[in-house]
Amino acid sequence: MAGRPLLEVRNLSVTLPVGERKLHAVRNVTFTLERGEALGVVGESGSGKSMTSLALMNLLPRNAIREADVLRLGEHDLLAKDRQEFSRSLAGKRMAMIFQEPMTSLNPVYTIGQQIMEMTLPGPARSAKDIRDRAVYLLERIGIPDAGGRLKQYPHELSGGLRQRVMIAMMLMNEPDLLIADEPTTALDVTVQASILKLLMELRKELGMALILVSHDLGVVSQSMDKIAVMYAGELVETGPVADVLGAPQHPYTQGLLASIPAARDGGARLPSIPGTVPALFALPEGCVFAPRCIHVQPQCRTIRPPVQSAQNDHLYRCVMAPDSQRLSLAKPPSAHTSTAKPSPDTLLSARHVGCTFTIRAGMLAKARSLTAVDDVSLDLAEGEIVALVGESGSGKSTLARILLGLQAPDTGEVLIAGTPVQSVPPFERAKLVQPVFQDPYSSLNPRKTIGQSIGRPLELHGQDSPAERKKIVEQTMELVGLPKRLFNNYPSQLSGGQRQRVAIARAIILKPKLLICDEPTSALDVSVQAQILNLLLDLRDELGLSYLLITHDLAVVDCVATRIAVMHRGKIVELGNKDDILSSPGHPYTRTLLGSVLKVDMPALKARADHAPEMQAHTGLLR
Amino acid sequence: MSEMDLSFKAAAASETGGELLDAAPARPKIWRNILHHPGLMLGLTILGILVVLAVFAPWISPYNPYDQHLPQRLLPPVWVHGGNAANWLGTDHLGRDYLSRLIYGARVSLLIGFGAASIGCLIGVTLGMCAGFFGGIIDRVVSFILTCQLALPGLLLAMALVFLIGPSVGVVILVIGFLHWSYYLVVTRAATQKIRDLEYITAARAIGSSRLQIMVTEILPNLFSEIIVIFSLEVGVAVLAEAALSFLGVGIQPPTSSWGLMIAEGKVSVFLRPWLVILPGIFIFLLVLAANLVGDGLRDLMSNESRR
Amino acid sequence: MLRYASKRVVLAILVALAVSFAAFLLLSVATDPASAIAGEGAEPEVIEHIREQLGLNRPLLVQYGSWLLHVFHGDFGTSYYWHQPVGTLILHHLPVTLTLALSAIFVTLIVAIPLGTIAALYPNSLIDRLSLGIAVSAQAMPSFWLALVLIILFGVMIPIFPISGDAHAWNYVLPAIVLGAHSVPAVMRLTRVGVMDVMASDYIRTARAKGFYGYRLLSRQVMRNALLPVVSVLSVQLGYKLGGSVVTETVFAMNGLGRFALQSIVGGDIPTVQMLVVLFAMTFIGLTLLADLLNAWLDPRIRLA
Amino acid sequence: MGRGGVRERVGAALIAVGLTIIGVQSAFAGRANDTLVVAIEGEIPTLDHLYTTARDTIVVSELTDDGLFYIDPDTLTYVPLVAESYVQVDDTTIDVTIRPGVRFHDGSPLTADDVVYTYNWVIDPSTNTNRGRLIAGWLGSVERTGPMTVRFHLKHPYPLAIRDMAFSVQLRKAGAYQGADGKPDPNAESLKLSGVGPYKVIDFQPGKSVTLQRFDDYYAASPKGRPAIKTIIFRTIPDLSTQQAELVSGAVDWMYNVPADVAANIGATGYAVHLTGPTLRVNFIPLDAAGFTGAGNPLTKLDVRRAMIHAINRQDIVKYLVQGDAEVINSACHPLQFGCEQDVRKYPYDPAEARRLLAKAGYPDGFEFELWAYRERQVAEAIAADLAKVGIRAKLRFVTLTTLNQARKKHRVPAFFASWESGSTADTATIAETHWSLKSDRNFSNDAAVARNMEAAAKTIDPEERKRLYSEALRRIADQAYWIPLYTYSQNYLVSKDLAYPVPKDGLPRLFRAHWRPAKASPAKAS
Repeated sequence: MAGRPLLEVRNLSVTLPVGERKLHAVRNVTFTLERGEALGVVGESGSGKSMTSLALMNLLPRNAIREADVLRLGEHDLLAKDRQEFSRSLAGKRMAMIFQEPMTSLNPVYTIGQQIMEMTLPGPARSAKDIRDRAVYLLERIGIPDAGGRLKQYPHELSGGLRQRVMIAMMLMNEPDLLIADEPTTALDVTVQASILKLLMELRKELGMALILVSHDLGVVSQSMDKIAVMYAGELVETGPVADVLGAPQHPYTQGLLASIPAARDGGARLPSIPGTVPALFALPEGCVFAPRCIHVQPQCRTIRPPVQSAQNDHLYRCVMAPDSQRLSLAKPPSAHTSTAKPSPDTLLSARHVGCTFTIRAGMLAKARSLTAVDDVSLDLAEGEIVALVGESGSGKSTLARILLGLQAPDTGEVLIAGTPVQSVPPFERAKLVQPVFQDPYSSLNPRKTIGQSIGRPLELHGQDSPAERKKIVEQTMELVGLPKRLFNNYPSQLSGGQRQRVAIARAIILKPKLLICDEPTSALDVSVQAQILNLLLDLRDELGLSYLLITHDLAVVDCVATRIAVMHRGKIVELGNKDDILSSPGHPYTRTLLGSVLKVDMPALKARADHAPEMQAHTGLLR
Repeated sequence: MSEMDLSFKAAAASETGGELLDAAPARPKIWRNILHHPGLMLGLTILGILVVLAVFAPWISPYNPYDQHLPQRLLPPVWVHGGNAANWLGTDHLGRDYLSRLIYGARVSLLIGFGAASIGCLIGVTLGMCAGFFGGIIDRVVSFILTCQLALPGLLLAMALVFLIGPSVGVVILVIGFLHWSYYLVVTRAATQKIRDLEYITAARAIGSSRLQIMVTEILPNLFSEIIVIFSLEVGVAVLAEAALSFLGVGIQPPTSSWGLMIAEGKVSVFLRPWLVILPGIFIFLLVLAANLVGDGLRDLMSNESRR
Repeated sequence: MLRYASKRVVLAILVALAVSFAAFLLLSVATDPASAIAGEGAEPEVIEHIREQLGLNRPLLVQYGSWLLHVFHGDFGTSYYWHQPVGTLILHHLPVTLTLALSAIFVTLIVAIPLGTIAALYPNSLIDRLSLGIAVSAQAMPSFWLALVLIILFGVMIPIFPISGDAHAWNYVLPAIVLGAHSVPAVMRLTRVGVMDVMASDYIRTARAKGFYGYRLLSRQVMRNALLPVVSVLSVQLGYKLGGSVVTETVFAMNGLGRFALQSIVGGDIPTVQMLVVLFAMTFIGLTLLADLLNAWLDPRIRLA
Repeated sequence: MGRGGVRERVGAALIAVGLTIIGVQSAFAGRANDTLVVAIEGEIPTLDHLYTTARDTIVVSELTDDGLFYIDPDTLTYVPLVAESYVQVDDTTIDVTIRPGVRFHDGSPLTADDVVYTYNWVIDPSTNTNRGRLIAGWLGSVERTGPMTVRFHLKHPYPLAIRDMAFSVQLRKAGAYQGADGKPDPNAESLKLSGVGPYKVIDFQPGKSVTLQRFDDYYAASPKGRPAIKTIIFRTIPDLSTQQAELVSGAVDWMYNVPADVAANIGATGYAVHLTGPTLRVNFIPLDAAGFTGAGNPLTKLDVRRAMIHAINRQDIVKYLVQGDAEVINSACHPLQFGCEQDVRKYPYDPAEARRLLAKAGYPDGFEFELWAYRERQVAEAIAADLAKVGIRAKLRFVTLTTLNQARKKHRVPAFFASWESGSTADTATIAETHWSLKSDRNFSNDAAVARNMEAAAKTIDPEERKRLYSEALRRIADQAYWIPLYTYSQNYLVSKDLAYPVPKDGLPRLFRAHWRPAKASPAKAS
C-alpha cells in the first residue's frame, strides 16, 4: 500500500451536452497525489480546473459524462461506485470539499451546530455528546472565538471569513484523507484570505491530509503548495514542483501568465497581456490548444497534438519546444509614450468633510442600527491624475463613490466638481463631468438592450445628433475601447466578461466626461483580461485626458496604475499620499497589515524551497 | 467569477470565449426554441383556431346566431337520435343554432379574456412598478389598495357597475379587469425591487435619465417575460370569471352569446340534455388550457433565456 | 415586534373603513333593500313603510355614520332579511366555510406539493408533463362544471358521496376537491420552481459533498427551503377560500359565507354585507400577518437578519 | 387470490361504503319511513309568516298555520277554517264564530282572546308585520263578543275582508309576542313557532331546512282534513340541477317551480312523475304610456303600443316556451279572477298590422327602447326577437329584482317584464289596486279614470257594482294598450313515483293533501 500514491487520476475527461453540441470541458487529465501532499491547480476561468475537482467529488450535473482510465482514492475505485454508493461511503468521510462562495454554501435555515453534527451519525462508537464535543473542539481549533455559543447561531449571522472556517471545520468532522478546496479565498478580503490559507496548511500537516487547492491566483498557489498543475482550455499544460514550474516555466502559457501579473511598473508602462481569450472547446482540437494565442507558434503546432515532455524528474509540460531553452516570455507591448502629461494644478474634484450614516432595519425583530459608512472624508483629485481608493469590503468606499457621483446626498460636507457643488449641477451637466464604471460585468449592462443601444443611450437621452450620427459616434467609441463593430447588435449575454466591461467603459466615456469613478473595475475578471482592461484605461487617459478615481482592494493593480493612494478603513481615510511613498513605507498600522497580507509570486523564496525535496512528514496522530 | 455556476449551460457558453459563439442576435434562437416546445405549440395552435373562429365568425357559422325558431327548440346534436342534419350541434332554448352561438361565443369570450387581462395588466404593472421602485409610502398605499380590492366581493362591484353603466361586454371586461390585477402587482413589485439596485440602473441615473425614464426604458423591458406569462394565465382566469358572473346572472346580457352564459342556461337540463353544458364547457376548457400552455411554455423559454 | 404589529392594526382599521364605505355606497346605488324585504308581490305602500322604518330615506352619509356609531358600540346591526343580529348569522355560516376552505387547502397540498416536487426532480419527463397537464385541465374547467360532473359521477351513478347539504363530513369531500383543484396549478408551479432553484443552489452542492443523497437530501435539506415561497401563496389562497366560494356552495347547497354573501348582496341586505366585507378585510390582513410570522418562523434570515 | 381479486374486493368495498352512506340518506326520504322531503330553491329565514314574504315560506305556513278562513284549492272560494261561521252584519261589520276544539301546537285551546290579540297585533303600526299596513287599511277594530265569538269593525265596505283573513293573518296565541323583559318582541315566534296548523315544527335550521311532524291534536273538523304523511322536511337546495340529482337518487320526493322542458324530460324518463297545474299568476309588460322615462318617448304613442302587441307571437311563446296549462290573456287580469272582463279589445299576432301602425305613428323604421327583466330570461329574449322583426329594437337589461325596483323607483324603466301572483286570490282587486293606483310606481299610465274605478271597486261589496267598475276600467286599459298582456303562468311539479299529490287550481301548493300511493309489491302496508 505504501508504494501506491493516495490519489491516482489517469486520462480523466468530462464532456457536457450544451444544446445539440458537446463541450469537452476536461480532456485527459492525469496526476497523482501522495498522502499529506498539497497540489495547486491553476488556470483562468473556463480552463476546466473546477470541473476537474467536481468530477473527483462526483458532483457533476446529471447529464455530464465522466470517463477515465483510473480514478482511485486509497483502495476505493471511484469509477466503480455509483452516486448512491459514493455518497454513502466516501463523500464527507474519506473525501471532502469546500467551495468558493461562503455566503451561500451553508444551508440558511439550519444552525451551524446542526449542519456540522449531521456529518456523523451517532452510532455505537460515537454518542451524540461525543459528536458535539468534537464539533466544539474543531471550531476552536479552526480559530472561531466562543465556539460553544456559535453552534446555536445561523449562517447569516456570521461574516464571510467565519463561514468559510465553519465549512472547513464541518468537512473535517470525519478526518478525510483528501480535502479539495475550490477557490476557497477568492470571495474573501485580502487580510482574511491569508489567515484561511495559513489554517489550511497547518491542518494539512497536523492531519496528514492530502489537499487539492484550485485557484486562479498564482500568488496564493506559490506561497502554499508542494506541486502545481497549470490548466488551459480543459488540458493540463504543465505540472511539477512549484519551485521548478514557477521558477523555470517551460510552457508558453505559464510564462505568459506569470508575466501578466500586475506588479511594480514605472509610470505609464503598459502591462504585458496574452492577446485573445480562452476558447470554448466544442470540438476536439487537432493541434496544440494554445496555438492561436502562442507567440512561439510553429506550423506543426496547429496539426499535431504536442507530446508530454519532461524538464526534470516530475516537471512535465505539453509542448513541442525542447526544455530549458531560454525564451522571451512575452512581447513587450508598444508603450506609446510614458505619460508626459504632468497632473495639471487645477483640481477637478474636491470633497470637504463628507459624512454619511445609514439606519439599518434588518430583520423584522431586530432593532434599528445606525452605521456610519463615511466619516469626515476630504479628498482632492487633479486633472489627468489616477487616485486609488484602497480598503476592504465594508470600509465605505462604494458609498463614498456614490456620493462623489452625485447620486447620493452626503449628510455632512459637500462635493465640488470643477468648482460647482455636485448636488446642484443639473443631471445632464453632471453627466458630462463624471461617469461611473462598475465591478460586475453581468449587472452593469441591461440584458434586454443591444450593445449599440446601451452605448448610444446617453446621446439619445441628451437628444444630440441624429440617429445616423449617433451610430457613427457609437462605432467610433467601440473602436476606441477595442470592441469589434460587428458586436453592435449583440446582446450582453453573448459577450465575455472582458468585452462587457469594455462596453460599460464605452458608455461612460461617450459623453466625454472629465472624471471616471471606477468601483473595482477589474476584480471580477481573469488575470489576462484584467491586464487588457487596465491597459485600456491607461490608453484612454492619455488620449482623452481622463482622470480616474480607482476604487479597489487589489494592491497589485494600484501598484501598477495609480499616481496617488488613499487608504480607507471603517469610513475614514487613514492615509493619503503618492503611490511610491505609501507602498514603500506605509505610515498607518492598517496600511501595513494590508500590504503585509498581499500574496505575491516571490521568485527568490521559490528557488530556496526548490532545493530540499518535500520529505515525508510523519503522520502525527494528533487528532485520534 | 461565475465559473463555479452550477448551471453549466450558462457558464460554458458565455464565460469561455465569447467570440466563438455565433454573433447573430438572440432573436432567431428564441424562434427555433418555440418550434420544439410541444406545450407551447399545442397552446398556440388551439388559440389560433379559436381566434380564427372569432374573427371569421360571420362567414364560418352556418346560421345567424340570433334568429329564433321556436318550433325547432332544444333539438339534440346530429349524432343523438332525434337530431337533424340542418343543425349539427342542435338548437338552444329558443331554437337558435347551437353551433353558430358557440362560434360567436368565441368572439365574446376571447374579447373578454384578452380585454380583461390587458386592463388588469395595465393597473397591476403600473402600481407594481411604482411600489417596487419608490418603496416607502407609495408601497404602503399600494398594498392598502390591494387589500381593499381583495376584501371587496367582486359580485358587488359587478352588480353596481352593470346597474350604473348598463349591461354590455365592455362593462363585463371593465369589471373583470378591475378585479384581477393583484397577480401582476405582486410579481412586478418583486421583480422591480430586485432590478432597482442593479448597477445598470445606477449607471442610467448617472447619465441623467429621470426616474420615469428609468422605469420605462430600463426596468419595464426586463419585466416583459414575467408579464407575458401572467397575461396568458389571466386570459384563462378572465374567461372563467365571466362564466361565473353569467352563472350568477350578472355577466353577459342576452341576446349576446358567451360560453359562460350558454352553460348557465343549459345547466338546468344537465341530466337529459348534457350536450348543452358539455359543448360550451369544452370550448372554455380548450381556451383556458391553451392560455395556460402558452403561459407555461413562455415561462420555460424566458427562464432559459434569462439564465443564459 | 410591537411596532410591526401596530402598523398592521392601523392598516386593518383603514381598510375596514374604506371597504365598508365602498360596499355601502355600491349597495345603496345598485339595490333597493326595502323592496327586497317586502318581497316580490308587495304593495308600494308596504315598501314605502319599510323604507321609512329602516331610515333608508336619510342621506347616505348619515346612514353610514349611524352604522359606524353602532359598530363602535359593538352592535353590527340586525339583518334586514333574517331579523337576527348579523354577528350570530355570520357565526352560523362561518364553520361551514372554514371547514370547506381548510379541506380545500388540504386537497391542494396533498396533490400539488408531491406533483410539484416530482416535476422538479425529473424536469420535462413524462410525469412533469402529465402532472402539469392534469393541473392545468383542473384549473381550465369552470368550477360549477367540475362540480356537476363530480355530482353525476359520485353522487348519482356511483352513489358514494351525498350530493348536497353540509350536515356531515362526507358532504365536504366533493366540494373540497372542486375548490382545491382550482389552486393546484399555482401551488404546483411554485413548488416546482422552488425545488428546482434550491437543487441548483450552493448549499445543496455542499450537502451532496457532505454525503447527503436521494430521499435524505430531499427531505432534510431541500424541502424546507423550497416550500418557503409556497407559504405566502397559500395564505392568499386561503383568504380567497375563506371569502367563501359562491359557486361551489350554491351547487352543493352548503350554508357557507359565499352563498350568504351572494344573497345579502343580491337582496341588498346592507348591514350583513358591511359586516361580511369587514370580516373579509380582517381575514386577509390576518392571513398576510400569519404568512409573515410563518415565514419568519421558518426562515431565520427574516427573523433575526 | 389473483391480483385481479384484490381489485374486485377493493371495488366492492368502496361501493358498500358508498351504499351505507347513501343508504342512510335515501332511507331517510320516501315512503319507507313515511317522510316527504321537499326541495325548495329559496331560504326560509323565519317560521313566522307574519314577518316574511320569502317565496317558499307560504308553502310551509300552509302546513304550520291556520287562519280564520281558507281558500279551497279546487273551487277557489273562501271556506271557514278556524272560524265555524260568519255573518256580514252590515257593510262594515262582520261577526265570526270560532270553531271549538282548535288547539295550538303547545296544547293550549284557541279562544276569541287569541283571535283578538292576533288581529290587534297585526294592525298595530309599531309591530311592522309585513301585511299589517294593508289590513289596517280596512280593519278599524276587533272586539271579543263572547268566549268563542268576535266582531270586526271595518273602516269602509271592503269586499276582500274574508280573503285577507284567510291569506294574510295566521293566528297566534295571546301574549305570543310578549318578550322575556315584558317589551313586545316581534322575533318571538321566528325560531320556534306555536301555530294551529296540521303540522308542528320539530326542527328549524334557518336557511337550511325545516322539519315538520303531523300534529296529532289537529281539530278533526278542519276542511284541510287529516294529513296523511307523518314527517315533512323542507330542504333548501338553491341549484336546480342539484335538486334534480337528489330527486333522481331518491333523496328528494317533491319539487316545484321546475322549468317546463326539464319537468317534461325527467317525467318522460320515469324517474319521477311530472304534474302541471294552473296558477293565478299572470305575466305582462307595462309600457311607459305616461312618459315617465322621457316626455315624448315612442311608448307614449297609442299606435306604437298597439303595434307592439300585434308584433308579439304570444301563441307560439305559450305553446313552445311556457307550455303546461298556460294560456294567452287579453285583459289585465287572470281569467279566473272575479271581475276579470274578457270582452276587451284583442290584438291578434299580425306583424304587417304592427308595421303599418308604426309607420302611422311616425316610426317607419322602428325605434330602440330598454326592456328590463328579472325572470323568465328566455321569454324576454323571444319577445325581443319578435319585436325586432318589426323594427322595434328592445335592448334587454336582465337585472336582480332589487335592482329593478330601485331603477323603477327612479323612473329609469320604460318597460319591464312583470309577473303578478295576486296572492293566489281569485279577485281582480288584488292585481288592480297595486298597478293602477296613482301612488304606485308600477303604474306607468297615470290614468285617473282607471284609478278611480279600481279604487271604487275595492270600496264596495256589491258584486254587480264591482263587476261594472272593473269591466269599464279593463276595457279602457286594453283599448289604450297600457299593458302588453302575455299569458297565465303554469306551475310544473316533479314528484316521486310513490307520492300522490293533488294539484291546486291557484298554484299555491297544499302539501297536507299529499299521501303515499299504495305500495303495489312492497309488503309494508301504506299507513
